[in-house]
Amino acid sequence: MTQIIASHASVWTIMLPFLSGVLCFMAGRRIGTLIGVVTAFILTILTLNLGVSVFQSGPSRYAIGGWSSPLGIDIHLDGLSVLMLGFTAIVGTCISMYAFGYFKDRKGLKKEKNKHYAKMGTYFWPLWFFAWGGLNVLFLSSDIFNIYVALEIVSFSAIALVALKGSVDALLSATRYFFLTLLGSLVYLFGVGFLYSAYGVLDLGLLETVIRPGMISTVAITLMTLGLIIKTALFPIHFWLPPAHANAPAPVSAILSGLVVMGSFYLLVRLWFETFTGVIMPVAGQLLGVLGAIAILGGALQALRQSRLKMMLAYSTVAQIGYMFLLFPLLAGNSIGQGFAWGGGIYFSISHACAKAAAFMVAGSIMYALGHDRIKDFRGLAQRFPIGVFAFALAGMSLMGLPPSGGFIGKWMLLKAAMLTGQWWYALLIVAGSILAACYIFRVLEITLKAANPGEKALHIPLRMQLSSLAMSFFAILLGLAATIPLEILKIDSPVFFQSMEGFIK
Amino acid sequence: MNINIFDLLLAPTLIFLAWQMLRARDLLVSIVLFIIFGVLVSLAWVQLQAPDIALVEAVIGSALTGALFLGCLGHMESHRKKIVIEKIKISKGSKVYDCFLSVLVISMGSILSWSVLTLPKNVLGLTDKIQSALAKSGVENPVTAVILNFRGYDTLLEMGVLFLVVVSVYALHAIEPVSIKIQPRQASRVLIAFLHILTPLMILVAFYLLLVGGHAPGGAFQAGAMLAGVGILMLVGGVAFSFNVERWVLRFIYVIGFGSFLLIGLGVMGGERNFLEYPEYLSKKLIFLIEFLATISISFILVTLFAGCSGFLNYGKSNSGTVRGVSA
Amino acid sequence: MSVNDYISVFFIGVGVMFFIAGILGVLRFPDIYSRLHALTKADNLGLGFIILGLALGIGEISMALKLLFIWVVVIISSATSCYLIARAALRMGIVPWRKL
Amino acid sequence: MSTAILYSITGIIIFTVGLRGLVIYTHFLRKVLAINVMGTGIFMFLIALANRNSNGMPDPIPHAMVLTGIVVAVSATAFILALVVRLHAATGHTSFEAIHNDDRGAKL
Repeated sequence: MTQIIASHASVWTIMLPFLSGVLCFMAGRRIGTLIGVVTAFILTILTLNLGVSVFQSGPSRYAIGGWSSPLGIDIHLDGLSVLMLGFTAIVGTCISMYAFGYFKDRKGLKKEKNKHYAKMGTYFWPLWFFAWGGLNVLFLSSDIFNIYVALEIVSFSAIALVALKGSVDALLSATRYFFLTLLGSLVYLFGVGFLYSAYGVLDLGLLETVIRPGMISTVAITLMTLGLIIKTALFPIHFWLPPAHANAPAPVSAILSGLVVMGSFYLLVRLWFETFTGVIMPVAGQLLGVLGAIAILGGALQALRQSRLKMMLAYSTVAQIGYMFLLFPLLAGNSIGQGFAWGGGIYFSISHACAKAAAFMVAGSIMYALGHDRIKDFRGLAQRFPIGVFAFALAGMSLMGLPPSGGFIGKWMLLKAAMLTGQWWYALLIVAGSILAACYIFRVLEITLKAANPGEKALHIPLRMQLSSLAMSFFAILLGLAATIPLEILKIDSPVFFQSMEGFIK
Repeated sequence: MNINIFDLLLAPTLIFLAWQMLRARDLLVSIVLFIIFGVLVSLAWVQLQAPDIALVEAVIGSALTGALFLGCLGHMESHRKKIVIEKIKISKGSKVYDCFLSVLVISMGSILSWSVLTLPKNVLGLTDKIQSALAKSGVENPVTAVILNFRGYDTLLEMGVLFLVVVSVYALHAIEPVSIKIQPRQASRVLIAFLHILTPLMILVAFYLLLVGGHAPGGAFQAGAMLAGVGILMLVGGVAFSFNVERWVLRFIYVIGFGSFLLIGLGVMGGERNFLEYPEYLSKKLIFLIEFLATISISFILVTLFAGCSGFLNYGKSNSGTVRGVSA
Repeated sequence: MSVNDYISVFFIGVGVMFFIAGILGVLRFPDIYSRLHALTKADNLGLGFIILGLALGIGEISMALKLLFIWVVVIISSATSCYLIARAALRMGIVPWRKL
Repeated sequence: MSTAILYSITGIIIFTVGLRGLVIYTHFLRKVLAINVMGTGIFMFLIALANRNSNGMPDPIPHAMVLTGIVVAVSATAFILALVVRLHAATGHTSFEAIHNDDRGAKL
């Protein structure tokens, strides 16, 4: 384990969101919005800086309170955590810019309705920054109980954001989300309890050294995995996700589908492939793979049946979560494909965050202007809202996995891993899922490309919203063009077997 | 440690209470059983040599949570103008489902229990390490040392959770003007007299708990919850006081606990000194300052949370009973 | 065991008797008002005896004062809550029981 | 059998009782009660096993964890109850089933 002391910059990336969340709450909407946008940019710069320093000097740890790990809590920085941190910052900045336009006073709206948006804007910023801060705590913490608290922060703020709209649908999906996510965290906490009573340490790095296969370890990892699966909304516990993601205001949908999902998935990956490597049985990985497979097909089929765009995107998230879980069976076997599986799974989750955030932003812009998101009424949208449809098409490319997008790289690596480990059925599944994804994306694009009815003018959407969704979708494509940089970062202190990937990266 | 007869009686009673609480026909009975359950659980904490947790359980886990439930139930019933008649219903309506679930849950419980029996008899733990580091922590009570120094980061985030929830409760009522309203009914004279005695007493007790936290069970959460109890009594009894979140003073009070902890943590950082690493000569004072400010925040936050789920937080049509601007 | 201990056990025993009587009253009395009556009176007295017994058993002035303080607070709060419950019951229209 | 084992198994049973209640009962308040019961079960498990040191000193780390857990639990309870109250005010119902059935009735 590396013992280089990290700079205080890592603390700032965690604490700055909380600090500005508090300031946003104190300052009210107008100043709060400004604080929010400025913080988002500062955070991006900070995390990029942190990424560079990790890239140059390798992984590091930071002892909070000066008590290092068994007694206190450590922050650890390695390739995976810095990558997650960085993409949260990039996606988060785009979402912040988008929200900057979204919650502004709107022309042509009734005064009351505008007041509603103003109130939503007031509370959006503190809640969003607490979610962001919670995610940063989660990515950097190396203490399993500290991670529990971080998970609770993320879920509470996510639930409050879902309920922000105040409509019955929003309240209902927030309540359902709440019960499930709380169940998930309690089950996770039980797993933490088992681990601590068996080994007497909470630090991930120390646990890795003392953990032994056996009844207790199996029970603990099973409980923690169950809890995190509930939180990530893998099939069969996915039913809460679509209403929650679809009924929220657009920036919130982007946060949930893009970032919050990534948080619990990240933790699961870290637990499975760093801490519990010796404990996990291959059959468990296969089980998660089967669930993922059902999620891919079921989610995509459900997405095809939806008549509302946001609902369709939410079901698409269910399917894409399935792809992320293919990482587990592909990695469980000990062979040459593991590097591809590891890289592919992580890469897929990152590019999904970018693409899905972009798609939800466009869907939100359309709702903003049209007041609805019924797909069948999208006729002529390509003429009336060209930037949005273009951004949606780019994001769609990544969701389908067309080259040269980030989604393509992720899927390609997973495919390669499936072939190399001899599990060809997963390769078939990946292809089938992509075809289904193409169906639901092209269904939307086809309608928007039809000629507009005469007399319909261009949509009036604030430029900030248009540009931020466009930037987000460019990122989703850029991830495909410049795949080496994220993969190189991922390699730093990576737990698995990157040697086999050397050739691919170069 | 050997088992005694008290434990053998208490443990099954707790299980029985939990079971009865969830299946009681009347929700009010369920909630009362929940409060009793909480009190008995705090007895179990005493048996398990955890007086700190016994205090918190009695004050927060049982009393305050019970008040939240009672407030919520009472509000929902009054809101409907008729008592909510609620039958115990099984979700999917079938006995088969219940049986299946019970089998699942029982097998889960047995696997977990069985694995407890395989636990090593005597675990390393961190007791010795904590004892040796205690001198440097600025407090003598090991639990307080863990909470505010060794694992102060957790506690900081926990204050963050409390603050976050108060923001969320306000956000739930975001569409309408928000302020805490008092019940239009007249306060009882006896209750007011009681509050006249109780309020100074509780402030005294809270302060005692705060001070004693350094070397004996007690601390900010217990003290804050004590003060919150007085606030809740005032609210329920109809004593005139009201909050208005539009005023910055109230928002500042919500923020001060979490905010000051955060700023102190960042303030001591620099050079060789890490985040939340208090200088040794200052650590006692800084910990007390953090706890003191946290107590104030916690008490107001808890009262607001109670108000939020028992209808004292104003929402819907603006109520004529609302008193605005009377300072808290 | 010293004489002091015997006295202390005796007082605690008396207190427990009062508690038992109070519980019997709650279970057997006919209406809410008489039950409240049984509960507050018997329990306050019972608690008083138990605290007296404990104070004698400990034999420390500061502890005894703390115990006394607990008793006073319990008496005040039980009087108040008993009054509030009775008032709520009256307002709900529950008529006090009378012997037929 | 020692006190630690007794209470840790009691904690597990309380957790499972709560889990069953959470799934099976429909009323929101009962579900929230069940979540609190589950939490208490976990806390009891942690504290019980913190108490099995041979030197008789309980381990303070689980105590701190449980203190944090109790505060998080009360925050969660307050939050969900506020949600439930709002939902009740908007729909007049107190369970997913009732709201769902009502919805269908309105559409027909």
